[in-house]
Amino acid sequence: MLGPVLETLIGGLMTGVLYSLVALGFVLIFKASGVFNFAQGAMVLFAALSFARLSEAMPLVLAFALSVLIMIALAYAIEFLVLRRLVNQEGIILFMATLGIAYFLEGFGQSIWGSDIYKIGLGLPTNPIFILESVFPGGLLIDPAELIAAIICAVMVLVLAVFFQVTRIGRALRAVADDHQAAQSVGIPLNHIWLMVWAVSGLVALVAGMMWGAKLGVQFSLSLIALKALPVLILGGFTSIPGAIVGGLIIGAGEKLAEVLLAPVLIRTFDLAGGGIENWFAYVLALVFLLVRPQGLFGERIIERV
Amino acid sequence: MRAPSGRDIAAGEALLAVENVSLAFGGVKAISDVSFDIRRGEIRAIIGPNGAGKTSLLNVINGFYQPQRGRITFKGRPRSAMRPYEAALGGIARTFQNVALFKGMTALDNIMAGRALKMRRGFFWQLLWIGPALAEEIEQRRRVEEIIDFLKIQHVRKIQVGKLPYGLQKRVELGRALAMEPDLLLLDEPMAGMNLEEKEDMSRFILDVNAYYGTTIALIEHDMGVVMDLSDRVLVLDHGVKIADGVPAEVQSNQAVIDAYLGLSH
Amino acid sequence: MLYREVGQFKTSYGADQAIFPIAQDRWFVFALIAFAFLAVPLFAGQYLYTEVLIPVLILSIAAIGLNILTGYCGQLSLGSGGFMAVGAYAAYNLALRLPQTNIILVFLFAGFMAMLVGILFGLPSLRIKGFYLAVATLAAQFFLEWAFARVKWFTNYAPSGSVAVGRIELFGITIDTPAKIYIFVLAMTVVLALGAKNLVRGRMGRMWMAMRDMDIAAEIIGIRPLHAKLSAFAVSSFYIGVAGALWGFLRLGSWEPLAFDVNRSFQVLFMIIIGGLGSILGSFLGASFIVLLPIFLNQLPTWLGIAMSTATISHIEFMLFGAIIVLFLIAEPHGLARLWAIAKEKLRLWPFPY
Amino acid sequence: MRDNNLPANGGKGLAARGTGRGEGRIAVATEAVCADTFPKLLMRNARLFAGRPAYRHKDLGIWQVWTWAQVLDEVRAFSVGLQELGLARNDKVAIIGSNRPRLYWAMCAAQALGGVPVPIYADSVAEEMAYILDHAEVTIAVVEDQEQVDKLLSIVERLPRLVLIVYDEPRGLRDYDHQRLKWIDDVQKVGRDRLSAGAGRLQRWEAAVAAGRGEDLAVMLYTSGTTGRPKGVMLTFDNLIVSAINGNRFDSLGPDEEVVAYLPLAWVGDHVFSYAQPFTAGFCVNCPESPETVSEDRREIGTTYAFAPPRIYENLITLTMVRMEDAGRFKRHMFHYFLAVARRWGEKILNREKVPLHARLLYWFGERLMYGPLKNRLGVSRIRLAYTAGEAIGPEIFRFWRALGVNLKQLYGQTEASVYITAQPDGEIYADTVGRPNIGVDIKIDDNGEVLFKSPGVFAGYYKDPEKTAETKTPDGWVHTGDAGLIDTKSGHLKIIDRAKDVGRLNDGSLLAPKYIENKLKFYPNIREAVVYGDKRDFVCAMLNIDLTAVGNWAERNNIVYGSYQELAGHPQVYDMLAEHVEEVNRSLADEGMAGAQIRRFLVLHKELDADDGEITRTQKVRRAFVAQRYAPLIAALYGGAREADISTEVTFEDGRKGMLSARVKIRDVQTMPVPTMEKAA
Repeated sequence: MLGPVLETLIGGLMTGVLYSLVALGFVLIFKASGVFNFAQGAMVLFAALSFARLSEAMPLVLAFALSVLIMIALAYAIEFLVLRRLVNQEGIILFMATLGIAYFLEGFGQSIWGSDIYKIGLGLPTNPIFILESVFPGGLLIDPAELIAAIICAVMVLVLAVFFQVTRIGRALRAVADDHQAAQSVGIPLNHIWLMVWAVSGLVALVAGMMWGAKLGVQFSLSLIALKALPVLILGGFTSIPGAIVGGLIIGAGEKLAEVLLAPVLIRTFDLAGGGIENWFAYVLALVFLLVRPQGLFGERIIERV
Repeated sequence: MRAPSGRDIAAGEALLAVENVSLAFGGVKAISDVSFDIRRGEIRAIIGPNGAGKTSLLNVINGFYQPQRGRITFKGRPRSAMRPYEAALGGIARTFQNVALFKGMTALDNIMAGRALKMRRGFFWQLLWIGPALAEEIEQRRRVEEIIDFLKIQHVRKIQVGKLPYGLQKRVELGRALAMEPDLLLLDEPMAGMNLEEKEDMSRFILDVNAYYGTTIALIEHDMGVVMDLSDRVLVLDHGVKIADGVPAEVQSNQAVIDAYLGLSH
Repeated sequence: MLYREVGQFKTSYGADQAIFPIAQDRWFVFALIAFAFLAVPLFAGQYLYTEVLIPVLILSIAAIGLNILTGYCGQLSLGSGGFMAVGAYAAYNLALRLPQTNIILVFLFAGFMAMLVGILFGLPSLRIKGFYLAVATLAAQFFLEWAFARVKWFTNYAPSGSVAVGRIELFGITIDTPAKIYIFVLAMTVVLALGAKNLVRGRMGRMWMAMRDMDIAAEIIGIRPLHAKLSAFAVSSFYIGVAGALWGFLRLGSWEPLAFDVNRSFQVLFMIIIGGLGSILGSFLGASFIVLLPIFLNQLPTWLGIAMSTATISHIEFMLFGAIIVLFLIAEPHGLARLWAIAKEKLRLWPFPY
Repeated sequence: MRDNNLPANGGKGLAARGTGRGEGRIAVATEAVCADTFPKLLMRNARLFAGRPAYRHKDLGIWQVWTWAQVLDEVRAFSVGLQELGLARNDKVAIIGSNRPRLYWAMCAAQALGGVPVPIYADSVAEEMAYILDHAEVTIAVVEDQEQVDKLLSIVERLPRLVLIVYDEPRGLRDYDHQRLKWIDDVQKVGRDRLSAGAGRLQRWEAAVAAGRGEDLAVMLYTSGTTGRPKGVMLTFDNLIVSAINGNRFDSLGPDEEVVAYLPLAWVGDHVFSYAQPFTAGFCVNCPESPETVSEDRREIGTTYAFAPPRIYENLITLTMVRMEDAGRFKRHMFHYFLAVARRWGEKILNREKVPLHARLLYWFGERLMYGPLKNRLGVSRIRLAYTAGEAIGPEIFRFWRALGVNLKQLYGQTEASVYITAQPDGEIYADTVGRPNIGVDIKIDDNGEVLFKSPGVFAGYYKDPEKTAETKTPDGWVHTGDAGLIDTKSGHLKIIDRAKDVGRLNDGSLLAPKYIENKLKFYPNIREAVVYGDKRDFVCAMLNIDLTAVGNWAERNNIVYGSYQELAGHPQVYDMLAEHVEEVNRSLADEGMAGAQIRRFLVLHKELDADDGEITRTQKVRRAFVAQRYAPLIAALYGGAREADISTEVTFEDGRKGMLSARVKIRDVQTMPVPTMEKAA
């Protein structure tokens, strides 16, 4: 019993790393501009589509480089066409704007890149690895592609964390996150910062998209899967990079475990036509969590001033 | 400027008594061991330099902040922790330093909203807009119109408050507070950012509210001239500590107050 | 310039607080309703009924519901699809298990059940705001979608997972032709819209708007957040639930949970963004816009003589929706209703500019 | 349709004679004569028009309505209450405040007991009030609110006769000493209690009403005049009621009219149009919510019969023009195009003249697209009849309104005549005449050009001033108007040129009618006020006031920055603009054969002429001599040829404080048209 559970746990954690990566994109943007970017999922889809189609025609490296350029251009377009024109609007308006952006990107991505299911071949090893064969009979199965993806993601997360802690831009970004006006008054150009974070989160989306795409194929549902980052954020707190990472792992592991452990119980109790509780488990977990600790695991407590 | 009838405030009963109240945020002390009372029918000014804890004190009185220590007695009953709407229910109304109106609504609707407490008719009557609900709307509208008349804001009644000049917004906010028919009205810098003429108008309104509706008023104000003209008694805070309390003339000549205002204290 | 208001004076508060205090507006609305009931059936064909009028009306009800919650009370919700599903399945089950129930009661029951679920999922709104609440309602959406797909009782153990409704009858008249459905839906819409208008212009509406505009100040004047927010969730979900039942019964006839997926939630949200947050009229305008745009897009290539695949059209639709949403939020965050109001104000002020 | 050439030989007999239009109206007229006082008219109206609205007051957000029957009830209670509190026959009752139903009722309540209402301008300062209250021997004052009560209390020591102050608006007065202060509600309560105590009280009151006679004194109206202390013009019931009935007949006014009462109660115009005429004709008086909302309220009600001094019509045009300047290009073009159409054809159509079909069509479109909506915005679309009076109106302004299809007519009247002297009958409208004698009025022109009249409305005399009375009223009943006029040979209408004493001659003998020139200047929206001098001088000079709204708007569009009225008034570009206006006026004077009276030099005053400083009257007439004296240094400079001059004047602020205002005012020379030698010789 413990073996399969552990296996599920490991698989879940690996998926969780991907969630973390998408959530990281959210956090970056939220920290820097207070925008809750609902389009992050669509960006993942768009990036993955770009990369998948480009890689059909050119070497992977070139495809990657081009995709990076595309994501930067996209960030620029969003900043220039949308965000700049919505400065000083309420958060909820900005949120709905990103919803619009999400729709646009989904339509746009599919019209230029096509709407079939595309494969991304990163040339990762496919032979399953078995570990801890001494402890469990038959050992634990680990998909090496997932493992590599998880490692890439983990590296990415680390790089970003360091980037924001150490570099000048990172510091500027944190200043902006603390206080827009103050940051502006000490000469930090807001527009550049925003462009910057949108570009970075575009890159994050690209990496996430490549990993997901390699695993599941690139298709429309990718943007929905990316929505899973929302409960991750709630768990981790909207402004915390470590929160995004830990939250992603908890959600990833939690929903896989729930599917394995909870679903059969539910099916038996309520006479269900199958499990599939992964679809909502993360959200409901986040919801319950919200009621207990609204600011998330690592979020800052908001004191309301009167 | 006070009405000549001369109620004897000094002998009045205390409407609200604050005893040894302390409030801190994290480690920062906002109010330390402050005691004072507000007597029924008086205009009570609370003054002090910036950061003296005046607004925090109002927030404690109307339930925004729960003091860590101390006791508050309102209308003779000691009060435990409560939410602001419970304070409203008990008869405490409030205006804010920065106008806190409902920007998307008209002046009329803002003041009507102030009568939420007085309206009881059930959901289904409202759905149908007939019978008791309609009668209630009309009755409350009449009361609100009296307030509009009182504050002379007839000409802006159906304008969205966001579009009104600042002085008028403050007046609408006062109207909304009045609509609650409070026993105790807390005004947080009702004249901040006003020109001389608007200040005079507002002073007149405050005196009229006190005289006409008999409302007890506690107000925070920076303009010493206004404070001296309006108030029956003045409470002076500095860094969360009470440094003086008394009739305007006393307070004005109090050395600690003079020092605090000149920045010499501590 | 159409408005000539000289001589329209009010001698009672009742008249002053009427829904349409200006006589010209009143006549226009009466004329429009009369036209919808009497004139439309004279010329409308099946396509107009089933593809345009009926969807617009039903989705208007849903949009009114969401507008009450989001537009009036300021609580963002992405769970409309789920609440519509609650309405649809509640109605299905009541009609299935108590076949003699009057169809009006069935729809009211649908609304009522949605209301209960709405209140349940509205509880988090007491502690959280804004996007946090959006995620909470998204939880409702995914959970409900899942529940109707998996819990067999809801679908009466239908092996395909899809449900179908039988004959719908009201006072002995079978509502089967598009024209009858249209009249029925129209009547429901008029009644519900009137009710919503009454609510939002009265005490409840002011309470909701106060909560939306400044929750702290609302509390100061004695409005209980619990009361204000949950009542908004309740009323909103009721409307959305009724809309869901109508959608299932009178638009689809048979459906799967997919009919009420998250895209339905977005669709309704887009309606109120484009139509106008905090406006009953906007709910209608938004619903019309969202229903008509795809129809228009589908026809456009034919008119222009361009061959275009349906997939392409659907992608263009996505892009257009997205672009229009952003455009509206930038140019006119209050949507079509505000444009309408501005036009009306201009007509009232004509020839003066202010 | 109607006989416009009624014999002008006045008297009650004529007023009672029907003219053959509807029986109902004759009945009303006849009965009105039986009811020869306002209280009697009220009782008649309460019978005849019981359920019809008599008064509306926008109060607490809606129009509160009283029917004639209700008004009788209110007035009766008020009246009995006043009697209980000591009002006796011939007591004078001051009425001070804005247009509120209860202040009108106070007049009637006093009249019912033989008391005489004395309305006083509500914006008078305490000093002015003290004089009138003392002179009129007022015993009771009915006032609007705390503001007026405070004013009265500040002077009450000097007024031993004033025993009671009654107020309408209780706000702020609760804590006042109520020994001789009463709220109207309380007075009425006293009245109601007495009335319900026994039927005898009602009969006694009705007997008191019945005891009133037409020849009794009805009201005393103090006219501010252009010089000296105000004089109390005594008008009898006969004066007012017969004049009002004749006026009603002249313009076929019936019980369906709607008027908005917004002019000062103390002005005879308001007294006749918002009191005497509604009482005689039975129509409804609408009182606005506050001074700021008058135009809004006017639009809501939709006045059918209006009466206003030219300034009001002028302001509405200025407002229209200023707003249209801000409109989009298309709309602006459309406006100007249709305005041109209206100017060309509108008056002709209104006068029922023959006009070509295409003009009718264009005008029809204009009505749909422009005039109709415009009139709707200005609240005048239901106007059947509008009078301008009190002063001459600029011909352009007059034509503008008529071109839009508003039946604006001119009227010439005086307090001493109970308003009506002459008026323009429908279909005989000219911009430069004031019409024919009203029903019952005779006029003649004196040798020195002064207009004299005789009518049923001729006042009884100036209160306590037989000397002045004799000066004004000849033994055979003719009254000097003090205005110079002539009968226009073409139309047979009276034409007023100026105040008789103001008409002067330049040193070269050219005739100078200053007001005529001033009105020409004031037609320009940029010019708010103008004062012209030249009598016994070598040439004509003008002092102007700019209109802050119009010029301010212009300045904004032209990026001209200014900090104050004074700065804007002295701006060189403003001077340039005004110089153009003055030259245009000169050109038109030359065209009209008054080339000798062209303006050679002008200046723009550094402050607005103000009633508080005594420079204009409360009815907005310029006190020319006073202004000349006050600004003597400027006039000296104008005639002395200086380029600029210093002036320092005392001003009164709104709260009554006084201060000094000094400025250096520039003077501009203007081009004049050559004076034809022929003209000079003549």
